[in-house]
Amino acid sequence: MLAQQLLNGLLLGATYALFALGFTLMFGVLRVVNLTYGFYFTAGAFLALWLTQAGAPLFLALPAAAIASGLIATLLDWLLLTRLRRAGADELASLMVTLGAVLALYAGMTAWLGPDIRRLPPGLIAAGALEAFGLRITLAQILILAACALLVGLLLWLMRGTRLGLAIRAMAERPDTAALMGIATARLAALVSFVSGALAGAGGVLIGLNFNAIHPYMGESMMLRGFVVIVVGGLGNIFGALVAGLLLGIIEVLTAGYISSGLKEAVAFALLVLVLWTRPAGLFGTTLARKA
Amino acid sequence: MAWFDDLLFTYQNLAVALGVNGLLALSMYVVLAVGQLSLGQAAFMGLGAYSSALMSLQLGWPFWAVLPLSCVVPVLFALAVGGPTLRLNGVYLAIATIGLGEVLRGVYLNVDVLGGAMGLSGIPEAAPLWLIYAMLALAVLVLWQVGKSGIGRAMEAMRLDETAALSMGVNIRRYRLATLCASAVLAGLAGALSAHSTDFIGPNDFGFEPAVTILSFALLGGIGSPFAPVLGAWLLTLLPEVLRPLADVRLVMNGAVIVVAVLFLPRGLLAWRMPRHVRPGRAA
Amino acid sequence: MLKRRTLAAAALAALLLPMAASAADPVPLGAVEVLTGPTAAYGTAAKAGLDLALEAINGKGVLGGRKLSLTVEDSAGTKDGAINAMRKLIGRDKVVALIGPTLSNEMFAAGPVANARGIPTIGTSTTANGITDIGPFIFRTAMPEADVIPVTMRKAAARGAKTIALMYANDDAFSKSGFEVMQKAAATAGLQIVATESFASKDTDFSAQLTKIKALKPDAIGISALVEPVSGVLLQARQLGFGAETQFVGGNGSNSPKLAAIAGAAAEGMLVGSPWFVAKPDAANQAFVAAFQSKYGKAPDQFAAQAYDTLFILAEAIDRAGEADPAKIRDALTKTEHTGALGPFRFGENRSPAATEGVVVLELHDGAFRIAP
Amino acid sequence: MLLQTSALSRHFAGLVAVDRVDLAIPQGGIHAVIGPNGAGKTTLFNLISGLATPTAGQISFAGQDITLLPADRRAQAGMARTFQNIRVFATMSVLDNALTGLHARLSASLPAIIARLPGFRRAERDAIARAQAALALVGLQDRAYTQAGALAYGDQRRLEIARAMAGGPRLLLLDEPAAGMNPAERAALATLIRAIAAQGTTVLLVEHDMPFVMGLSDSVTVLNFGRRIFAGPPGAARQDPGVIEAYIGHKAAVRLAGQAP
Repeated sequence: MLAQQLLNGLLLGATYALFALGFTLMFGVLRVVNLTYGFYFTAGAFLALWLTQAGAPLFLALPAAAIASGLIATLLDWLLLTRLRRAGADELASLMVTLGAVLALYAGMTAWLGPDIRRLPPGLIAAGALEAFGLRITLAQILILAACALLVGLLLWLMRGTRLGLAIRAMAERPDTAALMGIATARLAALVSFVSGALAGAGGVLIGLNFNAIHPYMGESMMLRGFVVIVVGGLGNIFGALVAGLLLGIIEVLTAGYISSGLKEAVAFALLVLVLWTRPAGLFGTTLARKA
Repeated sequence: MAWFDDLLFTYQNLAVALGVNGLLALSMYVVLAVGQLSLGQAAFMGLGAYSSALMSLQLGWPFWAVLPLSCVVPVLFALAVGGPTLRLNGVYLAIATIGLGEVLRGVYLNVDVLGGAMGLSGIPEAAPLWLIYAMLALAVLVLWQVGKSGIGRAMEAMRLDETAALSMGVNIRRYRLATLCASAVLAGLAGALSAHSTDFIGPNDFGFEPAVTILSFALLGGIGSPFAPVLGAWLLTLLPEVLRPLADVRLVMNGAVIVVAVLFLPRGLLAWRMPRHVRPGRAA
Repeated sequence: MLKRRTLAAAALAALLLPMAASAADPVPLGAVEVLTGPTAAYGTAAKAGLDLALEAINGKGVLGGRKLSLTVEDSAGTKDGAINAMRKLIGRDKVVALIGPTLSNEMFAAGPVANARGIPTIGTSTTANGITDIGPFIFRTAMPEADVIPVTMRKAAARGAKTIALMYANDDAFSKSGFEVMQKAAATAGLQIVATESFASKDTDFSAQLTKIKALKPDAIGISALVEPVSGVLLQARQLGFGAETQFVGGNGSNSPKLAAIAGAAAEGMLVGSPWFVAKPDAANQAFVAAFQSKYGKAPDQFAAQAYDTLFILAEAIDRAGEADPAKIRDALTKTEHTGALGPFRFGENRSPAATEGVVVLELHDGAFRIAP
Repeated sequence: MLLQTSALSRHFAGLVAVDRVDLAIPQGGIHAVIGPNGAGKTTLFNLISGLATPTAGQISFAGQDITLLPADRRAQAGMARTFQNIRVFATMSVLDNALTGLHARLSASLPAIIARLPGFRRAERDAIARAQAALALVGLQDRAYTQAGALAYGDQRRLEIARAMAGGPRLLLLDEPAAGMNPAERAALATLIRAIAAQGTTVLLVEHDMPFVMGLSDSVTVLNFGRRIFAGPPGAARQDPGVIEAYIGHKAAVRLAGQAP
């Protein structure tokens, strides 16, 4: 049973990590607590839903939904945050704008589409499960694990192995200096928004596929865990988000499995607080505080 | 004057909510005023609400005794967790305080005497409206007086530049802990007053979403003076009621109003900053 | 200046003063439902049922031709929202009776307001224990889980189940209360409870709890929660390899067409107790289902059916009371008998449904509920 | 000695920013720490004012060991400082800025503040008078109600000095006070610093501009790569071969690297 529980934890953790990848990128690089992030997750799931209902196969619907979510993210970032960024407003103002926006977006979506839960067309992905050594895993779950690994690898390569990644990291470290060095920060911000939004959209499709429930507030319900993952993993740290996501998933599952399912959240959050008490910048974060 | 009674009846809960949310906004304001993004206000409120409800329901104590004690419990909690928590900054502090709130929510859900998911009901409606507003007025007055003193200057200095404030002799850690305790008092008070005017409290009244709502009160209003967060709280409390005729798009408009307000007034609706001293030769 | 002030005063008065009720005025009724936010699905279903009933009733009117005017206010699923909506309906719209609120949590918060004001209030979907204990003006047409679940549990036992594991959402009053009922009912029906697991309403992952339960190999699993998490549990149970040999048993939350819509084949074979089901063959129900289908283009669910009947019950009580007076309507409600989509109905001693013989045990079969064989 | 450090060191991951520095500043006068960029001057200042903790060594101030004292307590003990990169409280008024400099001297109780008791009023009146005197010292008395962030660059620097002076410190630490100033402003600043010293406050300043320091200071300490390479009167520093090499060598190295100094 322990092996199956660890696998359960790994799968749950992979969904957390998948959700958090774009979030940590957006947060770490653009330095904005962008609460609209959860909406791109919802948007991706709905776009894939419509595409597959129109007959598109999953391997087309997934990237299309991701790209469209990325475009929505870029557009919203431009609409909501360029003005504040230019005015040099503090991060609390952007937090507030995105909070208002996300309230309006979810409510608008519910008013337009109704609050009902929808599901992707049956047969989109083989329903069977692999069984080996007494462990069971479904195709959707394998897809999530694979996508998670692939996206983490891709992002790490992008950030560490390309000139673009260098520019992004420069901007994350010192936005003003990066601008002086001739990096077009506005265009870079748009690009980071796009990548984050696309990651959120892809996450929405895959997680929607796994839990088979697509509804306007699905992104909202991931936000709290998303916060925990990106903070424990260290803001902007892709690898940290992966590890923190997996850890959170495994801790939740093991608490539910071996202590008490009613305490699963309390235990997970108590551990979060303990991590921050002992490592104030998360497990993999370096403190950004600079003095005099 | 039947119509007046009806008016009171119709808006009684709204009137309570305006007062309580005003106190909550001030509870957020005192920590934001020293530059701390501490989001434990909903948790403090929950502690005040639950402890006061238990004192009323289980021990049968009178409300005048319950009210001050309900502020003590959140303060004790603040003192217990403050040390390690207040070393954190920015979003790390925010998420740690949210985490503590979720731990408390887990306690409410799992401890039988706290009612679990059923919450606590039948709490006596012992908090009169005038008391709520008297408390709010008192809180604004105290924060105004303190704001225009050396303490207010030190708080503002901390918010603007902690290093410089430290070099002026401001004991940052003491101020952080003291403001957290002040925040706990105000939120605990709000919790007790709210519990004793709505009959019922449940664990989900004090989770992540209320925490974000309380933050938005202060951010929308601004933090230049204690009037600003109260204004923000009042606007955000009234807005959904004013927009009621819009039916299913009212929450859309609610969000849109916030976006527009912040885009054009990024420093809050009331951006005016109070002076930090009493002008000589003038009355207080 | 003076003139303008007088005008303003007049406008204010018009807004606030109850107009002298004349015989031709419609009878003001109010309903508080969740119409926005994450739980809006329940409230919108109830509102659809109410609107349908309103059209039918206003065809001939009450009290000799007066129409009903029904104001439906949104509670947004929040405690404060429900209280504000209820106070607005009572204080400003001067309603003589109320329907709702949708959720048990909301009723616990808002019910005392109406009760203290002496406005009869009928919950149509509030199944938690203790709802009518709020006070003498609080009624419900929702069949409390305490009446429904024992029937379902007996059915499960009759099908040969000996052991059962229970799962419930521990952060919501309705689910928690349903779970407590399940605990008792399972024991009464002779089922041995081998495990008790909880989760949060918004959870999407239940694998840890299910893996634990699977190792214990219970004959049945009882789930008390709203339909979204129940569907999630079922879907994940199938992923983890639970087959047809495990009998799933649901509470009132599972009694929704959405169960099949979300969980699909994973929900096959689930047992649900219900005071109503869509294919109930009697004429009153068939007429309701047909009317609903033609107005909204989809099949009604239980929440719509209960709301639909409730407005009829209220209309009959108003007729019986003889005038649109809250206290008289309250007394009339206790005596009203009505046969509608739910079958024959009257309130019992504690203002909850009197009879439980209407309860049927349904089984999800080929994507639709049928009477469990 | 008013301020004394012995074998004071500060290491950052692999880098020794301050290396066993001994410093002895007597009561009174103007004293300077100079050295090329990156010599560890600002780190030394942070160690003295308590913003950084030493890896090894001791600091004593007015005969008291303050090595482990936090920065706010050092301020209360009579140490005040300014910053290399200006740190006025931009959205507060000029007067409120100066008043924060008096923080350590005010100790009204909360009830006295809330009830506006006479003791509190007297203390505040007194504080405002002192703050205004400090503003007058730097020539900002007419700008008391201006927002500090709206002041010109040079005025902000002077406001920082006024804020530091408001509390009447025994030791004033100035971190590159002349940075970014034109010759006329420098001359005015030198006059101001002399006036402060004449009032009895000991001044310790960090500069990398040699000429400015040479005409002003009673003693200089020269740092290079975190080490003290000279301590003595300014005249002697100019002749010291080690100092010359540090400066020339540094400039040569900079020129070779093709960067502006």
